[in-house]
Amino acid sequence: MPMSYYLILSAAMFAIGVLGVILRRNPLVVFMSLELMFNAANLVFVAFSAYHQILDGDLFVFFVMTTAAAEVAVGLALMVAIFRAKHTIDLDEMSMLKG
Amino acid sequence: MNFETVLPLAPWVVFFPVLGIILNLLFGKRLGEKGIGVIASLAAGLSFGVAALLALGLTGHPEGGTYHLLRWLAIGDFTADWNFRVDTLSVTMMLVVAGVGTLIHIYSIGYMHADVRHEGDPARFRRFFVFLNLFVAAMMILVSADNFLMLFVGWEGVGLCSYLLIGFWFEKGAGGIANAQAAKKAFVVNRIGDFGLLIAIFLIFYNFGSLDFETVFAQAPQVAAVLPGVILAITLFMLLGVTGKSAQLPLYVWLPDAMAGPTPVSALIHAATMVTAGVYLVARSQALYQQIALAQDVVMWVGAATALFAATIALGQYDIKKVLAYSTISQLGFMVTAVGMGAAVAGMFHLVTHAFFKALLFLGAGSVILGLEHGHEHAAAHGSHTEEGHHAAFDPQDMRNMGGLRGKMPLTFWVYLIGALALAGIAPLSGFFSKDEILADASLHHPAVYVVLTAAAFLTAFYVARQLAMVFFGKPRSEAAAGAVESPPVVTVPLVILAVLAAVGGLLNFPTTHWLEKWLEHSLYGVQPAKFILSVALISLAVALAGLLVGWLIYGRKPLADARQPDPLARPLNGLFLALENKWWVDELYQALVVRPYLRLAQFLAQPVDQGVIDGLVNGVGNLMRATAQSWRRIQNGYVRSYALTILLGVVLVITYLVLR
Amino acid sequence: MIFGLHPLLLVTFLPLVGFLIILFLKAEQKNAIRWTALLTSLATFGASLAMLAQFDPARGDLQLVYRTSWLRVGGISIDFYLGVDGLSILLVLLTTFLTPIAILSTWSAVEERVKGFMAFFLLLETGMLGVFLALDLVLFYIFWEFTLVPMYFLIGVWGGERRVYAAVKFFLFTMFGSLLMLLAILVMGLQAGSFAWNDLLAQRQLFAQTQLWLFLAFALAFAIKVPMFPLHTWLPDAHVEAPTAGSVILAGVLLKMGGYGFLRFNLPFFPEASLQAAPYMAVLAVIGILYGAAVSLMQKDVKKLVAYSSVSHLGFVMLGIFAFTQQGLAGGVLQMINHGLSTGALFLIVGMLYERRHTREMSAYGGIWKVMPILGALTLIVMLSSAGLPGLNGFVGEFTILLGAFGSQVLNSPYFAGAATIGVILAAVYLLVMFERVFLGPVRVEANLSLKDLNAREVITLLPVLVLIFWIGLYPAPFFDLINPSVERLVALVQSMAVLAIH
Amino acid sequence: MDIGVLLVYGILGLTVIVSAIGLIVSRNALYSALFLVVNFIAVGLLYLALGAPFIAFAQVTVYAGSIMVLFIFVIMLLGAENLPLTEPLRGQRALGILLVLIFLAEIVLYYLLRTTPLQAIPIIPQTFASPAEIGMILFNRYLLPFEVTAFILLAATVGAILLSKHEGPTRPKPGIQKPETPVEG
Repeated sequence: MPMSYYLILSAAMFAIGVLGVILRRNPLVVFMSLELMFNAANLVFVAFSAYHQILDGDLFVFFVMTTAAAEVAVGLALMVAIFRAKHTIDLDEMSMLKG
Repeated sequence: MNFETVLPLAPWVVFFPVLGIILNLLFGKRLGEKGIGVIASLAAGLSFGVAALLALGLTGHPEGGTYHLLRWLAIGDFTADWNFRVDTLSVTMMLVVAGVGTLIHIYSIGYMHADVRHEGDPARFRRFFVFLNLFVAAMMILVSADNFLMLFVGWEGVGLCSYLLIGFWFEKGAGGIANAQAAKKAFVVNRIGDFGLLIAIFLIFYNFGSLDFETVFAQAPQVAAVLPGVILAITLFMLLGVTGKSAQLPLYVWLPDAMAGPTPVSALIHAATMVTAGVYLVARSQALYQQIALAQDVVMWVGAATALFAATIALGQYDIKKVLAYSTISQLGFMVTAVGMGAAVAGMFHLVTHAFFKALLFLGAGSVILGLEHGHEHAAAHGSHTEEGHHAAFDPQDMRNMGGLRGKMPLTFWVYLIGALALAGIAPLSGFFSKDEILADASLHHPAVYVVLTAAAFLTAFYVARQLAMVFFGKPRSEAAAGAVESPPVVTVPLVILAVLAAVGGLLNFPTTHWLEKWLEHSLYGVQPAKFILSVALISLAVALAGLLVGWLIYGRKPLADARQPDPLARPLNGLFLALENKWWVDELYQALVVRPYLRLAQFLAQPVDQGVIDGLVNGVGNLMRATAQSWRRIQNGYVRSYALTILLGVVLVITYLVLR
Repeated sequence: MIFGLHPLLLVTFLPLVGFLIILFLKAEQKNAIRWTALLTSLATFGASLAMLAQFDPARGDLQLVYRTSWLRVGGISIDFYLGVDGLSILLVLLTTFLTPIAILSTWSAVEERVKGFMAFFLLLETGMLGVFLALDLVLFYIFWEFTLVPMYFLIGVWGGERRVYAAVKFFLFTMFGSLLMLLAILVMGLQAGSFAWNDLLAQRQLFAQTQLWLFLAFALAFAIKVPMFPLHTWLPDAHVEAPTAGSVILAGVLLKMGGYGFLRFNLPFFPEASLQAAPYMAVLAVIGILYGAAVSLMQKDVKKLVAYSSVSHLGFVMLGIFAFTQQGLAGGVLQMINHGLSTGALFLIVGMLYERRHTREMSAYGGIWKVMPILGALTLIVMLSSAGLPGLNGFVGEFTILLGAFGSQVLNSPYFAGAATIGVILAAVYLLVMFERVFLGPVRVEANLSLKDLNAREVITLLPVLVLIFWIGLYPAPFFDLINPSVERLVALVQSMAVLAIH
Repeated sequence: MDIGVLLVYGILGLTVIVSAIGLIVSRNALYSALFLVVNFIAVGLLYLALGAPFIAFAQVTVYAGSIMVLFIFVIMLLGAENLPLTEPLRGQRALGILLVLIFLAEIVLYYLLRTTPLQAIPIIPQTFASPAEIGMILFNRYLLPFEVTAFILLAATVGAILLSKHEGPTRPKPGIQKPETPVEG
């Protein structure tokens, strides 16, 4: 398979993830979109790892995954805490830190 | 007496009074009034002793000499030392200062004993003598200085003492603050004069390369030949200092107010010694003044104008000390005229005799005031009901409250009479000879000045007669005057001594012997032998007698009936007398022309300019930052998606750069 | 060497030892803290006297130099480089002299958070000494900025009502100026490859082209500190809000850092630019003299009055410096000392009054001399010293400055000095008005009737200052002996430049 | 290349894109979560094809398994709130889409203009990226990052527990007390 396919696929996935972050007001969906972006990056890592026959790319994916897991855990906990305080999870309602 | 052996004593004219200050500060509280007075008087007396020894030394060595005490300042090519100059001129001044000073110290023991109790703060007795000794020390520095800078030290030092002593009863006077304000006025007006003197000193240094008298005066002719304008500037700036210290037009205004000080102060500082410092300075600097005729003319005319102007004001005053104050200004005008004409010996002669008779007059006035205060307290203590309403308002210095004191205070009357006649210029009292010498010189070279001075002499005799009549003749116009008693011996003895001096002081430069002239010609520049002109002498005597007679006719023949009766001259002279009474409104003029504009300017600078413009600019910068931040903070709208979009924008821009690179 | 330590190191860092000891004391042990601070500062004063004993006044160059490599950044060595000469030695002594006095004045005035106060105070002392002794520009800059921090807290925590405003204004204003100076320092250091004072001096030809800009960058920082008109408005606010001891040090020492900066850096590094700028600086100085005098007359707050009088007095210093004559420069240095003494003492006096009556409004006083004769007499002397009465220290400084400025070849006009001399009159006006309003007249306010006169501690606080006031006034020769050789060198340097500039 | 293989890859790629789009357009967060599971599995299959079995399984178990369970759990907890579709931020939608398109275009451009052309991925040996091999590298060369990751996970666990813990009655925070006005003088 040509490398470029993977790269284009990854780019598309990443772009869709960005769109999700920018356009969705549900923080859960935003988190999912973030995961999408992580996945896009991971795909490139794995692809290049195979391309160059070097394992380091795979290992980076491993680290990204654990970090993403940590991020999701904290992020979701935050959501729960915020929901308790504000009784909504609309991102646009969380704008108290404005100048 | 060998001059070389006495010369090292010279600094002691300063050290003794300083020692007196230190002793009184350390032990005065324990010693009590007697001890304080003795220490202070002894300090002044020892100073006089040193001066006398120096004078004896000078008899065999009239050129004098300089005693180097300490290097004071040395920066680059500028040096100034604590050098004491001992020559006939400075020693004459020392003798006058310490001599009259000692007498006044002794007099003050009695006067202040009563005064501090009258004013209600006996603890201030010591302070008075500390200040008085300080004055003697400063005055000695002034007259014994060998360079202009040291002279300036004394010059401002005596100004300080004047300030302190005018404001001695700083919580008294009209509104409780008038004395303090008078003191401030004296200091500030003197500072204006000192400004002139400072500029003169700078000019001297840069054109002569030194401030030492010897060096400067020796070069004066050469410098004058090359740079006459510089010498003119020096002399005129110096004149500004002289008008400040010696109370000449236009800076005389502080001296009448200075009468707020205790009477011995008025006698010592504001009549006999300090105010003559200006005359001394011009006499000392004759070498500069005689280079430029214009400078001399200016000095002369300032003096003459002051002599006449102050004499007119003296006519309209009711305060016994104010009359004497204006008389002092007027007499200082005579002296300044003299030194301005180059008749420095005559000026110095008048300075000395004036010190005698004016100190006498002031101390006599003090004795009168003491008597009145005593009478007033006596009357108040014995429950006189008629005066109850005026109790606080009673002014023991107002001549309208006096009258008939001749009988109550005979000794004071007689000595006062001697002083007054000497002031009026009645032969053979001292004032006649010294004033005549000035008039004679003026008649020879400056007829216009002569006329002015003669007019002033007439007025002098006139107000002397007025004062004598109002104070001592007629019948008492207040209960205080009726109850007045003669002062104690500690007050009267110095009066008698001064009366003798005032009577015979003319011998100093008696027309045939000219002792003073021969004595001073060793240290004064360009002394010309004084001439005795009989016609001038007779005219001046006649004028004086006429003045006394006219004064007697108006005030003495028909004395004032009571304290509220207007002055006999008030009606015939009408507006003119009002002007005299109000001192030609000069104070008001200065207030309007100088003081108030400056205050307004200061207020303008303090409020709109400093707080408004300058600080406003500073705070404006701060506010600008705040406003900018205020508008930029909208960017931080709090929407996380917005921030994400911005991040994306950043990413796009970065990649754009990477693509297009 | 003192106790095996270089004297300058000892002087600079002795206060830090006290600072460390205080850190280990409990906040409640107020007296122990006070005594530690006082004894430390006295020991520092002693050390500075030992330094003076090793100083050779006949030499005009840098002495007791201590230099060791400190940092290397990008191949340029930043040295820990200390030294002293005639320009700085008196200022060092003034610092070590005033600090114990200021600490003594806080004995009963500061009751809250004594620990923090004393700790900051000793830190401040190290900072100030460092400024006067540092000869490496980076080190100098570090000390320079370092003094801001303790002072900021002294004003901001122990100050009056508007202390935060004043502290922030003080901090930002001075910071603003010094940042440009930092830029200039970096430019010079990178160009010359060294930050050491004498290296830069030796290579000052390198900056011949840019020197006007560098001069301005340095001058801005120093002029704000001095403060020169119109950069002075932080001063009244800072003074009014600062606690007494803070005001004493602020007026006594911190302002002198500005004047010292001009002498140490601007004149020798950029002589041509200095000569070029001299008339303008002199104009500002003269305006400052007259303006400060006029504005202070109108103040109702004693501290503000004294603060504006500082603007006037330091105008004299600047005039002296930019006269470029020996008299002017030496007088300028001495006048800095004089101002530190007399204005410091005035602030002490205001503090003593404030401690008793808790107001600085002059209308609340009047007739104080009657109830507090000792304070009245001492104030009189201090006031007269500030007004420049001959025989007291102020006159010696002012006279030499005016004399120097009057005949200055650089200013080339006697009108500068002439106008400045008017300031002598105006000084008498505002000081006498102050004295009259506070000390003279009748006692108008009942609360003033029961005021207690100074106690022994307060007299001891003022006495050393008074001794110096008389000493400098009557016999300033020893002080000028210390100053003169260095000033001579400086004048010679600038004059050689002036000659070059003409040809 | 074999058309069948290409077809498989095509379907996988398409699944990835479609599920991603589905994720962001579903109004219901639960649907989004399910789309995400599909996406993860499809990507995991691609990993397998790229010769990274360990990563593929990790992807399925960690992501599609545990993380998604977490997501769904939270969705259930908070209620799958349906937010209105209106866009309150002006220009957000248009600008967002525009920028994303530019971004994509730029990536492609960059790939075309600025990189050396890449070849096809070579045949991957069987032993490559075996779990054993990954383990060896992970615990040798990447030991420190591994430990750091462990620490991050621990911190995240603690943080998550703290954040989601129900706070009791609010205690006064130990803050700075207002200073008394110091005596000045």
